[in-house]
Amino acid sequence: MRLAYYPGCALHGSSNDYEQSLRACLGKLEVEPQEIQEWICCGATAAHALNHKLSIALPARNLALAEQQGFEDLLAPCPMCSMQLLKAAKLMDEDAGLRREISSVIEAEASGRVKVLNLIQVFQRVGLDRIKPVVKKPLADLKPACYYGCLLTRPPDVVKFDDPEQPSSMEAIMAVLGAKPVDWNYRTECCGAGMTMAKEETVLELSQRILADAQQHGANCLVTACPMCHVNLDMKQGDIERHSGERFGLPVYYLTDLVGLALGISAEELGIDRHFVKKV
Amino acid sequence: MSRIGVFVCWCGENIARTVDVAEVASASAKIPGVRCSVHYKYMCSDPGQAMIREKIERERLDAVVVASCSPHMHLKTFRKTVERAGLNPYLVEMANIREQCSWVHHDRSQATAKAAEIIRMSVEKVRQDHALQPIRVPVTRRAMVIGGGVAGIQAALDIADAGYEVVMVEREPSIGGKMAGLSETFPTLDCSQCILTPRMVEVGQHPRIKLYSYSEVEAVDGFIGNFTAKIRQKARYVDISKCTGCGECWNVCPLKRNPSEFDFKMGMRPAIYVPFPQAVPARPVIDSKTCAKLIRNGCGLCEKKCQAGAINFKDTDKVVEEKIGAVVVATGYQLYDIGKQQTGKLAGYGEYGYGKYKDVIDSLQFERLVSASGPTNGAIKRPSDGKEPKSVVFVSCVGSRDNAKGLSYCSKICCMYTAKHTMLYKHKVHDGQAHVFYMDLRSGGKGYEEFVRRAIEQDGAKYYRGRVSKITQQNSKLIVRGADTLAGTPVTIEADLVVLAAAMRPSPGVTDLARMLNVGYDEHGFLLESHPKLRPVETNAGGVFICGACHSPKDIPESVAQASAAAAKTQILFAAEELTREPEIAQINEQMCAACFACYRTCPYHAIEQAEVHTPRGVFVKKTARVNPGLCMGCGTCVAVCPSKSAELEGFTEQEIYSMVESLA
Amino acid sequence: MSEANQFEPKIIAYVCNWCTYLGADLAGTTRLEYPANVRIIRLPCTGRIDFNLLVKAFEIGADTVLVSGCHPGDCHYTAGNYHARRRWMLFRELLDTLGFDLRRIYFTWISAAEGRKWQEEITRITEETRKLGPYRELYKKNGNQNPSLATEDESARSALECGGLTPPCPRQGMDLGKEGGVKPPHSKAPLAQEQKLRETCRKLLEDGTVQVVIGYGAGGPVFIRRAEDAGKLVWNTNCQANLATYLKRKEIKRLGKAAVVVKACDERGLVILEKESQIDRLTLRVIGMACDGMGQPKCDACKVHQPRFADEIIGEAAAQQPETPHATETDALMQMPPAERMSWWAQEFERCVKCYACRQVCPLCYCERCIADKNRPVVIDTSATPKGNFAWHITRAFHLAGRCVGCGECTRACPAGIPLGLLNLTLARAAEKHFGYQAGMDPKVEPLIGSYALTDKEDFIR
Amino acid sequence: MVRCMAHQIVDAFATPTEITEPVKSPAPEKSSRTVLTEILAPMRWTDCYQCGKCTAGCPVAAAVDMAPNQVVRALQLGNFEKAMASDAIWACVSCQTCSTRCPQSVDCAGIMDALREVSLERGLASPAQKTVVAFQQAFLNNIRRNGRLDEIQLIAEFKLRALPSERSLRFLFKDAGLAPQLQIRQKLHLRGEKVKDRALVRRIFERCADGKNA
Repeated sequence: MRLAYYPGCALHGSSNDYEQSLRACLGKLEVEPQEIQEWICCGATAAHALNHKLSIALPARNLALAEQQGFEDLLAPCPMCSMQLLKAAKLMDEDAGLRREISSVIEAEASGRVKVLNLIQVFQRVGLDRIKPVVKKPLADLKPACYYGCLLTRPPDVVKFDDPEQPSSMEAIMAVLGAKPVDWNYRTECCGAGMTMAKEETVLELSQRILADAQQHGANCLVTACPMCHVNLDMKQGDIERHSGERFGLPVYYLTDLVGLALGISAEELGIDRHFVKKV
Repeated sequence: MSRIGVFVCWCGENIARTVDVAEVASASAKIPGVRCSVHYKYMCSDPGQAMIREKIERERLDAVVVASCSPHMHLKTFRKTVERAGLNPYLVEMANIREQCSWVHHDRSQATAKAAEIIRMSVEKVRQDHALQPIRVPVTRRAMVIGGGVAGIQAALDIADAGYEVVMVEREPSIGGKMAGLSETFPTLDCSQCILTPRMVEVGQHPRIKLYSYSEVEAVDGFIGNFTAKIRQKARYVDISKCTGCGECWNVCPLKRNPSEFDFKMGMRPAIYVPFPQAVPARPVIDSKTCAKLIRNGCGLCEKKCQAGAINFKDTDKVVEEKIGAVVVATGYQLYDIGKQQTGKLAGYGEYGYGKYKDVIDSLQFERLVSASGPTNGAIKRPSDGKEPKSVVFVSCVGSRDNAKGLSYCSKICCMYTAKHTMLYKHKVHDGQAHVFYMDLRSGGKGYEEFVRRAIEQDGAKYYRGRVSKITQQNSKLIVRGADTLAGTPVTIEADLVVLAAAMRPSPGVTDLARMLNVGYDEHGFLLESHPKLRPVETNAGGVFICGACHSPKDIPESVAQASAAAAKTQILFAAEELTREPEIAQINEQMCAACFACYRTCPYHAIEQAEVHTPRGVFVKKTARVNPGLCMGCGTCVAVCPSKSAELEGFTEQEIYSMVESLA
Repeated sequence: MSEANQFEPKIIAYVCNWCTYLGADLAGTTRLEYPANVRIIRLPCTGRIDFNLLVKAFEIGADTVLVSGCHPGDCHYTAGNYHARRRWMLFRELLDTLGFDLRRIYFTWISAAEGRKWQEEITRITEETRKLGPYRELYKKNGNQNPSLATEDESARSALECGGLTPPCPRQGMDLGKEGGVKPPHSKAPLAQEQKLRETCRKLLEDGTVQVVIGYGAGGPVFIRRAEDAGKLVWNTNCQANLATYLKRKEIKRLGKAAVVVKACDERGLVILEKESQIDRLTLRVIGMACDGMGQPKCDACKVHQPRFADEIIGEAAAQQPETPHATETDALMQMPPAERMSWWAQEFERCVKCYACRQVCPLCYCERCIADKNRPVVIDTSATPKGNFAWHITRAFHLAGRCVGCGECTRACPAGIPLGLLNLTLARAAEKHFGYQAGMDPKVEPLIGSYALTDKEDFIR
Repeated sequence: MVRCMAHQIVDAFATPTEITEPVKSPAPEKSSRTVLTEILAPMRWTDCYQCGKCTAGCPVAAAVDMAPNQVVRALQLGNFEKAMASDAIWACVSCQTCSTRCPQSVDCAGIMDALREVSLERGLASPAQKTVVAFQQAFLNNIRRNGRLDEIQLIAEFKLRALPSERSLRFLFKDAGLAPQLQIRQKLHLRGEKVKDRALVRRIFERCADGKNA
């Protein structure tokens, strides 16, 4: 499957372990994500918080690039990025005038031909029925709490993916891998996302709730498809434990980690050893 | 008409002050064909009317123009007058020289001139008038009531007690509808079944009520006073004429664990069952989807056990025909299905976990939970573990007043029954706490506001003004995250049980029925009355009346009141052997009709049918439009759209109107 | 009544019995004075109003006409006013094109409670009419003598000329053959088309599927009844006539089951005829011929080239959408001031001899007895005077509102060469503008007249 | 529906001090009200009937000065300045829960964005929120400079911008402790990535800044 790849800043920054895992895992499934040349940041929370137009222009630029470089599908593993891309595409589809205006801003046109996919959609594209047979090491002892975060399913009219209230697509993948996903409540609650730096205590509180709920519902790890969530839940887990006085020790995996493991890729290849919380 | 009489009225000073009646009268006398033209102080007075009659007889007048007030005032009066003088009442025209002349103009000369012209117009019209006979339509004095809920029951009994036959059609195996399942009713807290079941028995035993339970209306054709209804009796597999309702069969049935429709899945029932003990008819029905005999020819115990030999596994649907003269629609409501995606934008409420968490139930399920005849015999036990809930959260407006994934309207009764629920709960669980999330408290109605206050002040229900955003489960608790907009803060409540007051929607299939009956319905599927103020239970289909929640969300008192109203309307229709209608209706000149059926498409009353002309020997000649005098209301829209003017409207014929216009040349 | 030196307008009001008439009564009971110029004609409902009545009113010398009924939603008969509203939206466009002075026609809603509104409206209307003066321009010829003519109208005129709207020569368009020489219509492989056509018809006649084939012959329409005659059928740029029109003829009906040869444009007519239960598609065989146009002026406004509903479709049309000069013509016409527009039409109609060829040739004019031949009452003045001509052409055009499929036969058939098609086109454009409706395009949509929408706009209310 | 914003922001980027001390905008030709109402139009804030579902679902509502529904209410009452000066709009984590569940389809999250944008432009941003503001701006600035995010630079600039409001050395070195941890995991890139055509990126920012299209 030929696929444009928009890593976004996170995967080329402190979350490069996500990229490592992603490449290893998808490679095994003959999916070759090709990085868009000259891609720029999507603007993330900052842009849509401070400058609406910019929050359309930046993603639009990347869509245009993907189009110029002849891609039909674009994988944006970071939900924030994919949401921003989708939002820009949607707004421009609804308003031709806006498309013209933005085109002149970004000195290129995004006709809206490129289809933006999140990580889960890529796996669905590959087909769970095609993944099932190649599972080498079923994750029988794994009871993951599938954590979607806010932006994978929200806003529904933009991302148009799964059920925003009771999503199930990640569980479906887990089931294929032989893991036993737990039924829990905080699938789509927010971890504090972009506030990691700016409002640390918010992040600590929100993330603590998530870890607590996961633990209460018998999860022995979390799985996510979002670099920010991973940072907040994995890197910050120590702080969270210190802050709340609870002990969690829940390893937090990227979706690709678990798929990778099941397909028989080593933890090292996937960069799992680079996570903060280790498997107990 | 060559012997027209013109009668100019002074109306005391009212007309005479500004209109020179004498001059007007003499002017009118000069109009060709006017035989006599007189003026008098009060034409509507007895001497005035006597004068008209006397002139008609002496001058052998063949048409009359009364120049006085508005026809809306006195046309009927003068029609009677001339009728008594032996003249056809439709040969009278009124020239409105009061409301539309003398009262609105001061300049005497102008008013007089105008009056003269108005009279000339009327003379020209009356010249073209036809003698008309009132239309008589035979009436089958027999009503069909669709739906056996409280509204249907009330309507049926009222009509039957008035002495007319009633055919009642109920979709479920028993009548009683939603009310039969309710626990106690606001604002009096009297037991629902105690007041309803006697009425149900009455229906069952009434000599003039023919009950088709477990049946559905399949087709209705005909028109006011003369309908024919096809009714499908669904296969019941029990011959109710033989069955004694002893209960041996359902006791012996091995398949006892099927979710009970009547208990809204809160309880179980066998494969052969009566929905509830006081059912009418108290005869069982076999659920063909679960019965082992019917699925794979196994079991059959009930058949062996039944002394009466009433079990008949070979039973099939039967379609019967009934002739009726009027239809009362009382098909009631269903609840918004909170769990799942429904038609259109009704997306369901995933965030509330209804259907996911056992202890999140809807209001009707709670009714069964507190009902003495319910699956728990009135003990409040939560579905998951049968424990007594110590903290219950009630959420109103679930699906109501929600433009995003619900319905725009207010379901009207939720505020009241939620208050009721908190009371019933408190009365049974004294140490329990009821919490209510509401948006507004709508308690208009006799004793309603007091009732809600009682729930709060005496039974200590905690009310929070705000919606609930998410319900989750932790251990065995339900975590309800709502808002208290009065305090301006989010609220989180640990509940043992959550009751969602789901929106009221019209019953499934009601729109199909509406199309069958030519009754209109709104975007939500609620049936349309023909006038929101003045004709609240009539519909635009003559002889079809509506009552209860099929019209809009309603509580019991309203439904019953409306049902009686519908019954009264039905009785008015039945009071006469045949119904007489104003003859000022449309006709089609069938020779000239080109059968384009523009009129057929336009008629708001479906009064025009596509017919065929045959020779006396029955040879097909041509297609034609034909007016059903029973349905036509005389709006004349058909005339306007008829290219060849083969459609005519009596009382407002082309000839009459053109003559009037031309008289103004 | 206008003996006073001041002009006293004559105002005729067609009002509904349940709202506006009662509103006027209320004005009386509350003694609200207003000018005495209005004459009220009471009708049961605005839905009853046939807009010929407006024309009639002007004929008998009304200076202003008012139509008023219940507010939308209040109709005593639930929908009459909606139907009236929709018809009026179309009719006013027609009057506008014909150059009627729309300032003299008022359409409004007045409820039984709005006595005061009635008073205000009548006062206002009377005042405004006084300002406008008497309406005598009606049907006056050669408008250049019309004082209201300013110089800038000359430009309009010239625009009109380029629009090709100079009174066309009689029988224009009838004999394209001579002008261009008979050419096969420029669709792919026309001769093959003709062959295929003949074979198809031969088969149909042989196996007795039909008794007669209505098609084009060298010298005009032919009615083939024997298989061996199928060779007489032709397919070339002379095949302009819309043969659907013969389906309404009794003598043709008598010939038994028929097959008819249609172009995509004619086919639209069949859609209408079926909706109006004039043909039975089960018995009728339809042979659709793809065509890329038969030439000017008939086909220049045509949008359909490939038959869609025919039983047999022969050939394939190139998918190109030609420009529509008609449009520019109408636009040029609309640039004139109304009075002059009317004079222009008067000039055109002057040549009308009431031969009713337009009626005869129109596939959608099939009444058993045409309203024009009805004499009680005389809705349309039968004389060939301006009055009679306008009355007839207004009626004809409006009876085709939302039905005319623009086959242009009327224009083609008119021996006086009156561009009747323009009137139909106006209505067709109005239908599309206001209701996005195109006659005969989609069998599924409700006919325009006889249906209504709550969303129909009523910007005509002043 | 596109919103463009006034010059102040970009100037702000140039010199940190200017925004940490709220910019007093020279008497705006358009009152913040008109600008706002234009920007807010598509968010349907007038439709809000104060059911509070936004507040109920908001992860941070408990901790802020104004609940989401109160912010919207303030707008409805014409109290725009109050809304713009609130901490709530900066506490918002943009999780979209409110917008997703609103029964009146009010785009609450969108409103928060709009309020942030304009409050900054008008210099009304709550002083208590300078840290957040600083971070967001540092973030954008960083992108503006490199086209992509350079985390080290970001942290550095953010700390510098925010220091005046935080006023503590602890804050300055809070996250420093993480550095070695990150280092071990090769998650620390001392030299961040840059796109080649950084001029273009700057042009995009300029155009979005003053709304004029080249």
